[in-house]
Amino acid sequence: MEVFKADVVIVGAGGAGLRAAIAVAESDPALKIALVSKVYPMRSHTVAAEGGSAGVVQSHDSFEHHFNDTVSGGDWLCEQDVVDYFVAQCPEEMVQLEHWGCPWSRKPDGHVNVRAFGGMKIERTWFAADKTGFHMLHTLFQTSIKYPSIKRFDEHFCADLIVEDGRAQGVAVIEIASGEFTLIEAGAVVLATGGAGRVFRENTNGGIVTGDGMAMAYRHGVPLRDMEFVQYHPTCMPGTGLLFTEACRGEGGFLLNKDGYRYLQDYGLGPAEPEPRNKAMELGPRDRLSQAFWHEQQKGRTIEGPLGSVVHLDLRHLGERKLRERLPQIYELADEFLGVDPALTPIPVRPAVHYTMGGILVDGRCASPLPGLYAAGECSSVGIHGANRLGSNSLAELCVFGKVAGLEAAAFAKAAPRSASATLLRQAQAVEQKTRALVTRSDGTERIATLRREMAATMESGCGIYRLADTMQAACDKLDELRARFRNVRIEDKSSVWNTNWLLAIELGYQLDVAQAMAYSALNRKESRGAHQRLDGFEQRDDAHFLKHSLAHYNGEAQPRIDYGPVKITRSQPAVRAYGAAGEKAEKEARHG
Amino acid sequence: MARTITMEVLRYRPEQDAEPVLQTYELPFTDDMSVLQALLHIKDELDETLSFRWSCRMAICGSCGMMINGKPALSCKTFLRDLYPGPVRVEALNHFPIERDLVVVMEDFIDKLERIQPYIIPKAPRTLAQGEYLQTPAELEKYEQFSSCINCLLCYAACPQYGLNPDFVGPGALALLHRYNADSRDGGAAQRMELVAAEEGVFNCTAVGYCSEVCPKHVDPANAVNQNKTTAARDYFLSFLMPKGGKK
Amino acid sequence: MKRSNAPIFWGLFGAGGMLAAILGPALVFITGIAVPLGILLAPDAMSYANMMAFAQSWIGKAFVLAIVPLFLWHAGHRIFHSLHDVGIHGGTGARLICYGGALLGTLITLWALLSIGF
Amino acid sequence: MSKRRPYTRPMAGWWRKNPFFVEYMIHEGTALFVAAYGVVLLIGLVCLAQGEAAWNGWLAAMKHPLAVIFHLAVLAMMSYHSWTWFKIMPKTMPPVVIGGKRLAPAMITGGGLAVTAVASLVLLGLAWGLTR
Ligand SMILES: Cc1cc2nc3c(=O)[nH]c(=O)nc-3n(C[C@H](O)[C@H](O)[C@H](O)COP(=O)(O)OP(=O)(O)OC[C@H]3O[C@@H](n4cnc5c(N)ncnc54)[C@H](O)[C@@H]3O)c2cc1C
Ligand code: SF4
Ligand code: F3S
Ligand code: FES
Repeated sequence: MEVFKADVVIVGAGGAGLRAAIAVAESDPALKIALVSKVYPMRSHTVAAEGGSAGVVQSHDSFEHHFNDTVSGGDWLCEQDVVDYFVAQCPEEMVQLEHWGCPWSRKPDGHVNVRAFGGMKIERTWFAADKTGFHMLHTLFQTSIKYPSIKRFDEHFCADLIVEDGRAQGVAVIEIASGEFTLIEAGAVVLATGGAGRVFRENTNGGIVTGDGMAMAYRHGVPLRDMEFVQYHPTCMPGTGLLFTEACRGEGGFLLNKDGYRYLQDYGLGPAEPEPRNKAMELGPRDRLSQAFWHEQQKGRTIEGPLGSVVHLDLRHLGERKLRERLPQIYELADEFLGVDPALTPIPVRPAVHYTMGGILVDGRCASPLPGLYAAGECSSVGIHGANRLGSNSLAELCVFGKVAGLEAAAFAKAAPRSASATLLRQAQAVEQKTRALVTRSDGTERIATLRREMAATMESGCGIYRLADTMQAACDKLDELRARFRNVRIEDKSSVWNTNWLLAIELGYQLDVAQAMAYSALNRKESRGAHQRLDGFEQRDDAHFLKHSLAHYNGEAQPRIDYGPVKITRSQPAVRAYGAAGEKAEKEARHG
Repeated sequence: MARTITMEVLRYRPEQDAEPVLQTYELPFTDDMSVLQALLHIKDELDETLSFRWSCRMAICGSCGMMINGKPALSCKTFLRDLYPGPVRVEALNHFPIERDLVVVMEDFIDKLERIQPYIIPKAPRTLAQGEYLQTPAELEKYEQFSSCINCLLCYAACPQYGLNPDFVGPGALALLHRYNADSRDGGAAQRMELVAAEEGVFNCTAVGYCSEVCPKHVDPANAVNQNKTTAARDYFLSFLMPKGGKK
Repeated sequence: MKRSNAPIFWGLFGAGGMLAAILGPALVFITGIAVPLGILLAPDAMSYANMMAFAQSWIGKAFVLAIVPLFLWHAGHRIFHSLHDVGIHGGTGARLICYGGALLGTLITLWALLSIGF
Repeated sequence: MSKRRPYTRPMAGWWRKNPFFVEYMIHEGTALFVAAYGVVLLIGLVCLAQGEAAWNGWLAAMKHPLAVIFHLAVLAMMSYHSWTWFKIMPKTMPPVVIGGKRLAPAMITGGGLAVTAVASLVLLGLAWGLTR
């Protein structure tokens, strides 16, 4: 087995991983960085983000506003001290990206432009047309090329962490092109492997978003926090789940039911006005909008299509010119994938799974409870999203906490003692053996595609927009069964070169573990909060019992153990989450009272 | 009755095939199916051993480029309805060595990307405290189109000059090089000129133009390459007028 | 990295291509069709006297010097690349024929224009 | 030991496999006609330098039916060269911005063809006027 000795190894080269790598490289050029990614960095799913990234810039805006929007948006399940740090760092990180070349959209005077986004009181979403994630990712990737100390392992699949002497000390990776293993030794490991949306059926995520890092950390005893909170995005393409960005609504798009009625006004988000108003109607938060869809569907007011019920995203009144300028990619998506010209016809949309709020438990400095292991980005739970993430906070998170994770890992790596290489190698060889056994065994009978399909259908029915104890229980039982069946999986492809059959099997193993953590965390949260909404007697938020983070602990072949951790409240006490006119009223009262 | 469509996929498994061979699959056809979805169907239901790259499904990650009926295209935004009744032939991207099945070796491109210095070399350095550089929408427009390259390599598969001479830096990387040169914040054009004007640089291009024809993101790489011929030529002749350090 | 000397040839190619694109068709029509067939233009339009007068004038000399060599350079460069395109990477041989031919043509043009006198 | 064994496909006959490339080869092929025409003019020039008899010989040769047919072919290819030259032009030049708007490719191609048309008329007019 080949061995590469690094100071810091970063798994994942999406926005978070790249930002971390650059932070390490800038902090000390002598540190050797290994940057591992199962796809070429620019293929990472950050590339798909459309709408924008948050950062306070306008003079009538403030960190306090951004803080309040984030904490209330997260239904008070946020670590408020971490949110404070986050909102204060966002603008600087956005400017940093600007200096690195990110083509932010501009105002006529040359300053960066910002747009409105769901749940945000004031426009503070930086954007690069409707390809913000794409531009951020390419900017970060291309900038990372400047640093010779970053050694990339592109198309290398991380099979496991190497934990020795109670510390994360490296990773074992598979070179996809050859199927050969490499041990990367390091003083610290950063996980930046992204979300896990693919455990659901209809989702906005790329094929690679399979929760690998979450599962790896989890299997090594690091709890997964708040996994029951999975965000549905209200405006996705039926069937494929592809996303129509929230910016469609930020620019003034309407959501209409089958009667052409802006139904959101019936769900506490009104009044309906022709111009977009922040935190009202179509610019309400995603959980509320997805829930409203569900209710409309129950009332039979959605439009029935071949790929499920839909409502209409109406952009016609914006006109072709504005659409082409502000939402060019959306225009093309609708046109090419659906054959719908959004300037002439409303786009059929429905909610789909979009984002995993929970993730690897880390503190405000991105350190997990396992010494030497750090996490950043969607795979982590640093505590800023709570029970529901606000759009555009995630891209900003990648930069703010990618940097923190990199710096902290670098500092840790410098100080940490290293175990003997031979010990680490022995571990890596054990990983290799175990991973290869998936392929070499000949007695498996379970098909990967079948297991995956059953898992996704289970998650959709058990952990959807609204949840019930019995369907959640059924989902938990089914996932137990699927995990058992997975141990009997069959891999047809026995070759070494680019064996995606093998990699898909490993990913499925990761996904099943993550799905199980989600389902059990959901079942145990007996209240409704943010993206976790129940209809079985627990319709209300229950701060007395559940103003706390859930923690899922890995338990081998058995079910995960769920317990709870405290939520850091500094100055914002839980209150009613109100939007639209009601929200404004509540805010006024709070200010005067 | 459910309709079906035939796909002919170029297979190459280095551990068992001496050279690529076509394999035929018959699968159910629906109106909304992309070529990528068809391949995923094959992989899930018919043949687990077929390998190909994909991820985003929405024409932005650049993974899924392949030859579809002889033309370079993104499989996730090529729809079977436009190719019905088929058969549809799918092959690995031209001009790159095939690693396996539809997967090509793309290290050469990555290597070129690294050589074009694809990052801002500041004209006037600025600290974070000074805030953002000012850039008007008109200045943004000068390079924006070239910055939307998704590195899908379709243009390389389209460019015969790259096929004939793999040393040629090629359309995609040169478009990105031009993207930085054309950015009002950047002052690195002179530094990048060495590669533009080198033997592996822009003059390999004979203005075939097919690169821009197939580009799924309207980058127009042919334009970037050819604009730089003019710049390189100017620089070349100026270097005679001002022999030492004449580069400006 | 070795600097390419292509700008010289590419420049000549471009200039010749532009001239051929703008003036080529009309020239071919005049010299190859209209005058020989006596349509549109006087049959003696290209009489010895006329042409000598033209070739002895500065303007005429400049015109000829632009057209003939640049057409040859344009064509030579294109043909050189086309040979490469169809898989004949003649290297020095192809270079000699294509660019050597154009150079020879240029020299002959100069010689002819000089010997025609002023 | 790595089992990688990348396979490189041959390029032979590439230009026959795609209509776009066939067209490319044809427009590149116009160079043969430009070259031939350049040589015809060159020979004429040499004849002119050699005196009246040689020149008249050249003129006579130009009247030969085969010469005329050949020139018709050259005219066709030369015109095709013009068309393709201007068709590619938008791809080869820096964007032209007029009044804050980028000039459309069709305008550039059209502009080139218009220049050609005007130049052709001027050339014909001069030839007509000067030899009257
Ligand atoms: C369609 C869409 C639109 C969005 N729009 C917005 C928006 O407008 N604003 C906003 O703030 N957020 C948005 N988001 C959310 C945001 O884009 C993501 O949360 C964020 O990009 C995740 O970045 P990341 O760096 O954590 O992970 P990713 O970008 O997903 O990167 C993960 C990396 O980990 C690597 N990796 C994973 N597993 C392994 C393994 N086993 N071995 C090796 N490498 C591995 C991958 O190769 C990849 O490089 C959007 C998300 C989606 C899906
Ligand atoms: S220039 Fe276009 S075709 Fe070429 S890699 Fe970029 S996006 Fe793809
Ligand atoms: S196809 Fe190739 S030859 Fe030039 S115009 Fe495009 S790079
Ligand atoms: S799958 Fe991402 S571009 Fe096609």
